[in-house]
Formats: sequence, structure tokens, C-alpha cells
Amino acid sequence: MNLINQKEILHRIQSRVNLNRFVKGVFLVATLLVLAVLALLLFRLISQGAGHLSLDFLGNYSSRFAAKAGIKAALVGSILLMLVVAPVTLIIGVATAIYLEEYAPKTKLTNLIVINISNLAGVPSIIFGLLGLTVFVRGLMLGKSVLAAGLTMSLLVLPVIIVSSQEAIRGVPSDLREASYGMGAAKWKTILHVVLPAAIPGIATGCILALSRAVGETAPLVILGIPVIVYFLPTGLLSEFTALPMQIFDWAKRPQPEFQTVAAAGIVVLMVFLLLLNSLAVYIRYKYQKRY
Amino acid sequence: GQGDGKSKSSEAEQTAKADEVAESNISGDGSSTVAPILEGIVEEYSASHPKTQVSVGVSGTGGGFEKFINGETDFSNASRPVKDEEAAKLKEAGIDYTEMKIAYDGISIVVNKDNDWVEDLTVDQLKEIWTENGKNKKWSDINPKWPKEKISFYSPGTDSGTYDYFVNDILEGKDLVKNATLSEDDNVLVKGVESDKNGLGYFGFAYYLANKDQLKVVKIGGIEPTHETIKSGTYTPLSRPLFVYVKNKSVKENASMYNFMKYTIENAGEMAEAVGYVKTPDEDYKKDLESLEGLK
Amino acid sequence: MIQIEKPREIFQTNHLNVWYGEQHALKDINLSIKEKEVTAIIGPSGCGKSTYLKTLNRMVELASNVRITGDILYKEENILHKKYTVERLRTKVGMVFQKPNPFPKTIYDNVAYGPRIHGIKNKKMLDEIVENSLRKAAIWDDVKDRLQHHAYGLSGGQQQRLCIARCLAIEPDVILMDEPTSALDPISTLKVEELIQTLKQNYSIIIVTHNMQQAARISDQTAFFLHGEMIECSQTNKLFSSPADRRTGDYISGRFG
Amino acid sequence: MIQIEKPREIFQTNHLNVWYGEQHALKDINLSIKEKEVTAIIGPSGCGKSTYLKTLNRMVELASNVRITGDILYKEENILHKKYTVERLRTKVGMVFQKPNPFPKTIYDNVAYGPRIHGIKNKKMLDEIVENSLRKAAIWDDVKDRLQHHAYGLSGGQQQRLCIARCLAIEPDVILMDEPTSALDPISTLKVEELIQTLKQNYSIIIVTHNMQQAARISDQTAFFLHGEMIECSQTNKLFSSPADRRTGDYISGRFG
Amino acid sequence: MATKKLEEKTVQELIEQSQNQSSQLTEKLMPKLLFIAALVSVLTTIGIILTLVVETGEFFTRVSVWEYLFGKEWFPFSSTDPTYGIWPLLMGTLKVTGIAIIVAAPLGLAIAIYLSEYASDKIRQVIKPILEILAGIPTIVYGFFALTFVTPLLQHIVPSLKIFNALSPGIVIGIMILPMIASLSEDAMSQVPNSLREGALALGSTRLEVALKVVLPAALSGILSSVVLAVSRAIGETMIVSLAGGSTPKFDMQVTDSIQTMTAYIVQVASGDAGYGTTIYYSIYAIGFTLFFFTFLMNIAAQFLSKRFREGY
Ligand SMILES: Nc1ncnc2c1ncn2[C@@H]1O[C@H](COP(=O)(O)OP(=O)(O)OP(=O)(O)O)[C@@H](O)[C@H]1O
Ligand SMILES: Nc1ncnc2c1ncn2[C@@H]1O[C@H](COP(=O)(O)OP(=O)(O)OP(=O)(O)O)[C@@H](O)[C@H]1O
Ligand SMILES: [Mg+2]
Ligand SMILES: [Mg+2]
Ligand SMILES: O=P([O-])([O-])[O-]
Repeated sequence: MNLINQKEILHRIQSRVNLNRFVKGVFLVATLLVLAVLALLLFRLISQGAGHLSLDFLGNYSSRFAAKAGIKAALVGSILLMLVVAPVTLIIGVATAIYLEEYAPKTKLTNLIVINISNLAGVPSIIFGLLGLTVFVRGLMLGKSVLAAGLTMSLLVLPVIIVSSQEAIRGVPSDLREASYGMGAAKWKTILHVVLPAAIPGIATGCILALSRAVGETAPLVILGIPVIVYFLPTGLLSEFTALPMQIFDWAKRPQPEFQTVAAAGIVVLMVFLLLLNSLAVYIRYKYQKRY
Repeated sequence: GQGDGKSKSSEAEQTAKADEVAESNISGDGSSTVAPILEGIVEEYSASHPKTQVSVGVSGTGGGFEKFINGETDFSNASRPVKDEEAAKLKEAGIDYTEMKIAYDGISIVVNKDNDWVEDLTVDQLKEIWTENGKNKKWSDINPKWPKEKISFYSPGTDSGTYDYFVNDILEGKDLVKNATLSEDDNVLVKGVESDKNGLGYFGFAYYLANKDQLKVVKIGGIEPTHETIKSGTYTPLSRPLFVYVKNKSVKENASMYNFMKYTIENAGEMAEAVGYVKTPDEDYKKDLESLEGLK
Repeated sequence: MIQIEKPREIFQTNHLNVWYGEQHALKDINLSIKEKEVTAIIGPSGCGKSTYLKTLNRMVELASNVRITGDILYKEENILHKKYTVERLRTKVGMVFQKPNPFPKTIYDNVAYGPRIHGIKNKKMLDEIVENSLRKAAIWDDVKDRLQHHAYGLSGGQQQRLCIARCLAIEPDVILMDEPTSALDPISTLKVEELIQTLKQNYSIIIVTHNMQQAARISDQTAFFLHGEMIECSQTNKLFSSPADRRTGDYISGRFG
Repeated sequence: MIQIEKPREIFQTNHLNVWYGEQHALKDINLSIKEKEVTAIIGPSGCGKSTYLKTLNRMVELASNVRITGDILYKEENILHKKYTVERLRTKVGMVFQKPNPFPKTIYDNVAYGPRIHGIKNKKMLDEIVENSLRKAAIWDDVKDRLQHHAYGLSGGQQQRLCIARCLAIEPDVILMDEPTSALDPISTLKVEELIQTLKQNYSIIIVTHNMQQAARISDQTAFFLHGEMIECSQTNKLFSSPADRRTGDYISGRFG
Repeated sequence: MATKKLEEKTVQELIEQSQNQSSQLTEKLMPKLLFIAALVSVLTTIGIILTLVVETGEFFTRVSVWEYLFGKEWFPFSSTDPTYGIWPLLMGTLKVTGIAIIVAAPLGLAIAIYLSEYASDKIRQVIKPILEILAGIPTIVYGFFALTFVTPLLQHIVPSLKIFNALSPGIVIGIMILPMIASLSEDAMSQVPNSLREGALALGSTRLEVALKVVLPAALSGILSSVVLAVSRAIGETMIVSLAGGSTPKFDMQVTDSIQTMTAYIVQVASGDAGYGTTIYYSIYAIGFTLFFFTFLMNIAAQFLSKRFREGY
């Protein structure tokens, strides 16, 4: 009956338990290390940029004098950029997600669309820059306008919002759908009145994630040739403009060391901006969380 | 911007308002060497003319001309005269333009602070050092007394007027060393030379001035680049003129464009000095103004 | 002598077969459901009870790869006919699910959902329908003061009665119930069972249950399913006291399942 | 006359309380489990059956926010003591789950998993252990020709017996079983029940089941739980024929649950 | 009872009345509109491919494919003898990507295991959002950090390190892709059903044994897929290498010297801008196409792996 030497096994257990404890410690240290890097990064940026942060910095245009340089044009430009990206991605992204989750038949075409979306999510942003330059700036003659940059960014972040909307829609319990169908509601009605309302938190979170990505991306703007010497606020969608990351890139490249501080201050503004966006996402998630 | 406005006389402000016709857009692009001058001018101009929206990109002289040819811009900054091919393309595109000389720049040759061997180079030495010959160059190749260490080269990018000028006028059209770090971004060059004991680079005088304490400038034929030597023409052959190319049609059709260009020419000299370049003689500006009036 | 009216048949299933892909989930089912009676369907897990129920309002088609043959007559009309609109069928044949599934909306909006999607917008009318339905579902007294509260604040049993109310709001003829009490505690179960007894005066009810005692308590007629086949269907007390098929006997005496 | 050896107690639970956060899941449980017997635990859903079982091998601590008070003596040692290594406990007290959960490995590797992590590397020895365990779990004949096949290729019932074999491979004293047949079809259920009957000669078995007939068929002792309390525990035939508590009677006669 | 009967009729009658045409039309129309929206993503891909292919084609009328694919020298700016061999740029990209993965894969995996196998829900709920923050930091910020902080710091350790090098951006890209590996691997591991963990723990396994012998093998392809995706991200990363990597394409194995990656080259040309229509102008499309090709392969591989992984359960 006894193939196993129970004594020996019990003897070994202690060393296995110790090894486990040790490795757990190693993993914990690795985790803390990464958190430390994040803390260092934030600390470094804030301590470097803090000296330059002020209301004037927010309210001034950039300047050739580091002391006077402000971020107004870029900040407004980025906000306007968001105002293009948000509706475009929201409409196309959510529509795509609904199609894929609720309507798409299991055909090769559907499969292609799905694969295509996850591929698109992995295409380097700089390539979207080349696309935008060819199609929007030159092809449709939109110039280096808010609209051209906004559309480019929209295509770039579209996969983000599609995927999170898909997840949100998929997360709506199927029994809610069934309840609606069970009462004779047709499909679109069910989607509109049951599925979408229930998926709002997920969709909103995805939308905000997409926006944060769009606000922070630099490479496509560089390729589009977005100008940096801009002393006016964009007046409309076809107006030229500059954006936060572009402005930071410009400052970071300048030879005068004082501009490094300005760049850091710009980065702090950008990060606060993103933080606000993300807190909004967290708030939405929190507010709707206790629903199911 | 508003604060500055108040310090000016109310009369000036009124004239400023008076010649601001309506909202209008002006778009420029081009040389990174010229950019600091234009940045200053646009900054000042925008403060008194909030309705005129001037944007300036920094794509290098060549990149600027590309957009100028494409009709995307109203003026183009250049740190060299327009090339023949570019002129031909402009003609093909039906774009008439006027050249305005707005300042002088001295190309400065710089080495690392810890470099205690190079003080002075002749133009021929410069050419020998910077011309590609298929080998990794050492300092000792130039002067046997110098260290047997490889030189790290830093040069403005191929689309910059500075590069063109250097290759055409100093290297006489020969290839620049291939292992040079090329960058449109002058800060990259400053940083590179600053951190590399064997670094050797060249770029606009303004960038040298801005980083004077981190770099060591090399005399050329015994002459150090300074305001005086550049202006007086003794710092040769490395001093060169800077230009703004203006699209005639824009000046004719857009009163704001005329205003802006006039302002530019009137203030270019002062602004150039402020950011570290050198004024051209006053006659040059007068000539520029005259040709501008002719376009109206 | 009191004359007993013979109940009419509301559903008539003939040679019904259902496949999920390769899986033959229902095999040649022949079954009649009488009007204004409670019909219970029992059988071990996976025998096809839910599938049968969902075929009656064609919700089964929501699964992919479903194939159906045979006829189902609802009031003499074949609902499996291509031209038959499922939305029309489902407004007539309501359904209550195993897990209470109120919408993430207010109590009021839950009940008003059905009438609203069917185009009833008049506020007064809606108020009346909501009150009426909640009353019929025996939950009016529990919720009348908090109609604008979120439905998820209700207990499981209350939620299930809310779902019944929601289903009643569009005045169906038939109510399908798929293990409506299996997620509920004993007291809520009791309330829902009582409710079913009341509702049967006005509605035909078909209920799937895994609890044989429940089937015995509340149904008039019971059908026993096994491996996709209908083994036996008869008067409830008859089926439980003297089952015709040995397998039925084995099942109700707990020998398997 | 044959002398009947009185079974010793293998588990002794004294004043056991378990909370999940605020929820008091087990309330002052006092229960003795006899060696080499089958003890069944029955009760309605949510009454704490699984919680009790998982407390015996301290798997309950996997949930967050669990708080335990009281004593559990396993062979006279308090397993709830801080210094007691759970890994040691769990090599002695095996467990079989409701849903068969073989590892995504071959059949052989599944059974060899336990011995291997405990440091047995000798190939011949492992072979022997694997064969032995599979035999004891009455599945050797089903799988002897495909030991290197993936375990997911087995049927549900076979998978469950494989899990039992996996558990036997490290030669525990006790086997805890949480509704081991509820995911199985009747035939597999029968096989597993037969297996339990055989195993009880060598192992102490504690089984949670929702099927009262099953409890009646296979167990020596039955405990009835309700709302986290243990209502009654006695010899199985006594509990089913003449329950001491009214609530036990109600439950086994199907009045609720 | 009478009123009830009346009302009963009214509801169904009202329903009957309001079966209107317009809502039926919407029901028919919506799927089509949604389908059109879904096509946008396909059109985007087609647009990208067309843009790249057309201009790349033009490039290859001027430069031989052979030279491009096998040339070991990239010097398009030469006025006498421009060379267009992709390898130096590819090498720069590979160096940076390699360093990034060396940093990110072990750390990311360690974090993933810690979060999915050891950490309590509370700790997970704190750390995951922090990782998300790390993942949400714009690359320009990382680039600035690499140039102004990491490089000077590394120069204390490696004195021969140039201001522009492969090491610093490599490490920083590693930090940037780390959250991706950590969180996707964590997802893969937490998708391994808890029942398997319970099964293993009940046999007396330690957490470590559960992680290494049960969870990792089960989640392996999911984890690999996350690493492949991260590699793809690193290859396409632009701003960090543009700011901190330099602009010297070199075909060697040095990591302390200035390099140039494919992406940095595109930025260099696009922000300096060679004249429209020059070979240099077309070369950025050729490089873009190469980049697209590589990341496309990676993405396909990642999808294949993660699909295989999901089929496990
Ligand atoms: N959507 C589906 N796709 C494929 N097979 C399905 C689907 N739904 C059910 N089945 C299968 O059809 C058979 C009958 O399922 P059904 O849900 O009708 O059983 P049931 O009697 O309701 O069981 P339970 O008591 O567990 O609810 C089962 O074998 C089940 O696995
Ligand atoms: N991880 C957990 N966290 C919080 N509460 C839990 C957890 N697990 C179980 N509970 C609660 O503890 C109580 C007892 O649960 P337990 O799983 O022991 O019931 P059970 O008798 O096994 O029920 P079933 O027959 O449904 O398996 C239930 O009310 C349940 O909701
Ligand atoms: Mg069912
Ligand atoms: Mg349980
Ligand atoms: O930017 P450039 O002045 O060097 O052309």
C-alpha cells in the first residue's frame, strides 16, 4: 500500500515552503522596483518643472525667452484635438463594436475585420502619421489643421475604443438581452435601450483611454508637420494649431538649458491633463460599478 | 502678451490696430537657423496684432522649400540661397517669390571643453577632417601631436542650409564623413559635443552663444567667431547670410501679410542681434523694404 | 352538477426536433399545453427542458447553429413558419428566467419597458399599467413607495416578482418560467409559488423546475423529459403517484439526477 | 461473535466559526468525523457545506477576508494553529471538487503531479504510483492505453475519477469531496458512488451533496446544515428515517431548498 | 374584473396599433450602417498599405531591392554615392528592442506572477492602476526622461557611454512596455481557471509550484503573445529613440554608441524634410513599409499564440 515515504515527504515540505517564501520576496521586490521607477520619473519631472509652473505658464504663449514661455496655444490645441477625436472615435468605434458583437455573422469577412482591428492596434503610430500626411493633409487638402490631425489621431486610437466597447458590450449579461427579447423587443431596440445603457461605463472608460492616447501621441504630429511657433489660438477645425506633445518636443530640443525646465513643466501639465482624464474614467467606473 | 502691450505707447497700439484689417492666417516654415529670429518677431508681432495668426514650422531649409513649392506656406526661411532645382520647381508651380536678406550667421566649429589640443584650424585642415575618405579618422591623422583617438563628428542634418553651406563651400561638394551624427536638431549636436571628449561639431553662431559655457569654439585661420568678426567680414569663409523668401501673391492679396513682412524687415536686425546673430548693413534692409513695397 | 369546462389547448407541439449544431437536444416531442393551466416540465440536468421552453417563444434561435424541425401551433397558428414575426409571438408569450434579471433601471422603468418599446408613451396610461402589473405580481405593496429606486436594491425574491410584473405589463397570454425559484430562498420561493397559483386564473403557465416537490405542489399537468425525449406527460398527481414509465419512477424517487 | 472495532475520530471540530468579511458563514460548528467512514453533509444552497469542507484543509483561506475561530483537530493536532503548515495538512487531506478539474497535461502527468512536487523523481516509482492510483480510482482500464494523451480528452465522469486518482497518488488519509457527482451524468455518477464505497475501506471520506438520495445511499453518517448552523448529525439511516429536528424533516421531505 | 378585462384588451390593442413602419425600417437599416462603420478600420488598413506601397514602389525604381535588403550601409545623404542598405537601421532597432525585452520580460513576468498568484485583491487593486498609469505615460515623456535623466545616470556607471546611445532608450522602452507584458500576462494567468489552482493547492503544492507547474504552462502561449506584442511595440517606438538614440545608422553590436532606428530615421527626414520627390523622401516610405511588415508579422504571431491559448479551455 505505501509506495510513498511519507516521512521523507513531510521532511521536504519545509524547504519547499521556504523556497516559495523567498521567491515571493523576489517577485515583490521586482514589483516595488517598477513602482519606484514610476515614482522616480514623476518626482524628477515635477521637481524639474515645478519652478516654472504658474498661472502665467498656462496663460502665455510660448516665447523665445524661457522665463516667459507658456503653454496656452498647445493646451487649447490639444483640447480642440480631443473635441475632434472624441465624437469621431465614439461614433465609429461604438458602431463597429455593436456590429461585431451583435450583428456580425460568422463569416470570413467578419473574421477579417476582427483580425484587422487587432493588427491596427499594433501598427506603429508613426505610420499613421504617414497615412495622415498623404490622405488628410495633402489628399483632402486639409493642411496641418486641427481636423487633419484629429482624423489621423482618430484612426490611430480607433482600435482602443472598439476593443473596450466590445468588451463592455460583451460584459452586459445575456440575460438582460434575453429579458428584452422575451418581451418582444426587436434587436436594435434591445441594443439601444438595454445593451448600450448597461455598457456605458465600459464604453466611456474606453473612450477616455483612447483620448489619453491621442493627447499624448507625438510621432504622428511630427510627421504631419504640425508647427510649433504659434502665437494664436485655433479659431476652428481648419485652423493651424500646435499641441502639447509637439510643444514639449520643441522645448526639449532647444539648446538653452533653461528650456529643459520649461519642457518639464510642459510635461507636468500634460500629465495632469491625462490624470484628470483618467480620474474621470475611474469616477465613471466607480459610479456605475455596483450595478451588477 | 497683454502686459507688454501696455508698456508701448498708445499711439503705436492704435496704428497697430489700424493696419490690422481682419482675421487672417499667415503660414511659414523652413530653416531652424532662422527660426529663432522669426520666433522672436512673431512673438512680438502677435502681441500687438492678435487677429493675425502667424504659424511657423521648423522643417529645415529644404523642408521649408518643399512646402513653399507645394503652396502650403506664405514665406520660407532659409539659411542658404534657393537652389537652382528649387527655383525651377517654384517656377513650374507658378510661384513668384522675393528674397529678403535678414541677417548674418557665423558657422561655429566647436569641440569638447576638455579638448586641450585643438585651438585653431585652417580651412584646408577643416576640409581634410570633414571629408569622407573611407577611414575612421583620428585626431593624429591631422596633426601627429594630437591624440590617437577617433573623432566623433556632429553635423546638422542634410536638409539644413547649414549642412549645404558647409558641404558646398568648405568641402567643395565632397561627401561629409559618413559616421557623423546628423541632426536637424541643433540641441542634439550641442549635447553630443558637450558630452564627448573627442566630439567635433559645427552649427550656427546663435547655438554656440547659447551654450558658450559648455563648449569650446575653434578659431579658423586665427579668427574666432564673434559679432565683430562676422559683421566685419573677417570671419571667412564661415559666415553666411540668412534669408526669408516671400511669396509675392500673398503680399499682394493679403494686407496682413504685407504688414507682417514689413514688421519683420524693420525688426529683423535687432531681433537677430538679440538671439545671437549679426545685423546686415542697413542698406540691405532698405532694399528689402523697397522690394516689398513693389509687391503691394 | 357543476359543468367542468374542458380547457382548450394553447400550444400544440408536433414532432418537434431541435439541434444545436450536431447535438440533438430535443427528439420528436409531441406535447399539448392547455390554456389556463400550469404545466410543469421536469427532468435531469441537460435533458432539454430549457430548450423546449425557449422553443415556444423562439428564443432558442438566439443560440448560433440551431436547427428546428416539426410544428408548434400557438392558437392554431404555426409559429415556426418563416413569415411569423417573433416579436409578435413574444409579446403574446412572456418569459421569466431562472435568475431574476431586472434591467439596470428603476423599478418603474423596468415595468414600463415593455409597453414603451411597443410604442405606448402616454404617461398616465403607463402609470396605470405599472401599478396594475405590480399588483398582479403581488409586489405592489413592497415597492409602491420607491418606484423610482433602482431595481437592484430589491431582494432576489422581490426582483423575481418584479420580472414577473414586467412580463405581465404587456398582457401576454402565456408565461414561460425557467426554474423561476431556483435562485431564491425558501420564503421567496413560497411567495412566487403562491403567485403562480393566482396567475393561473388568467394566464397559461409553463414552468420548468428541478424541484419535484414544487412541480407536485403547483402544476396541473407534468411532463418528464430525459435525454431530449419526452418520456411521459400526464396529470400531475397521476404522474407522481403512478408513473407509466419505469424511468419516470426512477427519477422521481431520486435514483438519479 | 465478531468484535466491532469502534472507529476512531480523525477530525474533531470544536466551536468553529467562519466569516467571509461580515458574513457569518459557519456558526459554532461542533462535529466529529470518524475514521474510515463516509460522512455526508447535506443542506440547502448557501448553508455553508462547502465552507465547512474547505475549512478542513484550510482551502477556505484562499478567499479574501476570511476569519476563522475555534479549533479543528486533525489526529489530535490543531490545524488552525498558526505554525501548522498548510502544505503538510493538504498532503494528508486530499480533495475532489464539484467540477472535474484535471490539469491541462497528459493523464500520466496529472496523476504524477502530486508525487513529483513532493520530490519523487524516480521514473519507475512514478510509473508504479500512477498505475496504482488509477487502479484504485477504477479508471485504469479506461486509460491504460493512453496515459500520454491529454486529460481533456476524457469524459466528465472519467475526468472526475482521474481527479480522484490524482488525489490518491499522494496517499492521503482523508478525502474531501464537494458535490463530486453533480456535474456528471447518471452512469458516471453511479461509477463514482461505487468507487466511494470501495475507497472507504482505506480512507476517511467526507462528501458534500445536494442529492439526499445519494447521501442516504453511500454515507455512514450524515450532517444537516442550515444557514451556517449544523442542525443535526447522526447515523445516516437514523437521520433519514427519524430526524430529531423538525427542520431536517422539512428539508429531506423537500419542503424547501 | 370588468375593468381589468377592458384594460387587458387595451394594452395589446395599443401594441397592435403602434407596430409602425419606421421602427421596422430602422431595424433593417441599422445593421447596414453599423457595418459601414466597421469597414472604416478595414479602409484604414487599406489606406496604410496603399500609401506605403505606392511610394515604396517609387523608391524601388531608384534603389535596387537587393541593395536595400542586403546592403550594410545606410547613407542616403551622400551627394556623390548615396547608399540604401537597411541593415544599419535594422540593427539600431534590434539593439534597442533587444535591450527593452531583456529589461521588460523578466520584470514584467515577475510582476504578473506576483499579482496573479501571490497578491491579495487589495494589493492587486492598487498596483494594476499604477501599471496602467505607467502604460499611459506619453512616449515623449519617456524620451525626455531617457535623455535628461537615465543617460546621465548611466554615464556614471558606464563612463564610455555616449550622450546618444542604444542602452538608455532601450532601458526606457523596456520600462514603457513592461506594463503591457505584466498586465497581459497577468490577464492570461488569471484566465487559468481557479479550479486548477485549487486542485494543485489541495495536493499540497506551494504557491510557487502552482505558478510554475500549473499556471505558467497553461498560460504559456498567452504570455508569449504578450511578449511578442511588446516586441512589436518596441520596434515601432519613435519618440524615445528620436530623443535619446541619436541619428547614426551603424551596423555593429555597440550599445554605448549613437545609433539610429528605423522610426528615428523617419522622424529625422520628416522633420528636416528632404525635398518632395527625392529618393530620400521615398525612402521613409520604404522604411515605413518595412516597419509595418515587421510589426504585422509580430501581431499575427501574437494573435495566433493567444488564440491557441484561449482554445485550451
Ligand atoms: N446554446 C447551446 N449550444 C449548444 N448546446 C446547447 C446549448 N444550450 C443547451 N445545449 C445543450 O442542449 C442540451 C439540453 O440543454 P438544456 O439547457 O435544454 O437542458 P436543461 O434540461 O434545461 O438542463 P438544466 O436543468 O441544467 O437547465 C444539453 O446537452 C446542453 O448541453
Ligand atoms: N468567497 C466567498 N466570499 C464571500 N462569501 C462567500 C464566499 N464563499 C461563500 N460565501 C457565502 O458563504 C455562505 C456559505 O457558502 P457555501 O459555499 O459554503 O454554501 P454551500 O452550502 O456550499 O452552497 P452550495 O450548495 O450552493 O454549494 C453563502 O452565503 C455564500 O454566499
Ligand atoms: Mg435549463
Ligand atoms: Mg457548495
Ligand atoms: O535648419 P537650417 O537652418 O540648418 O536649414
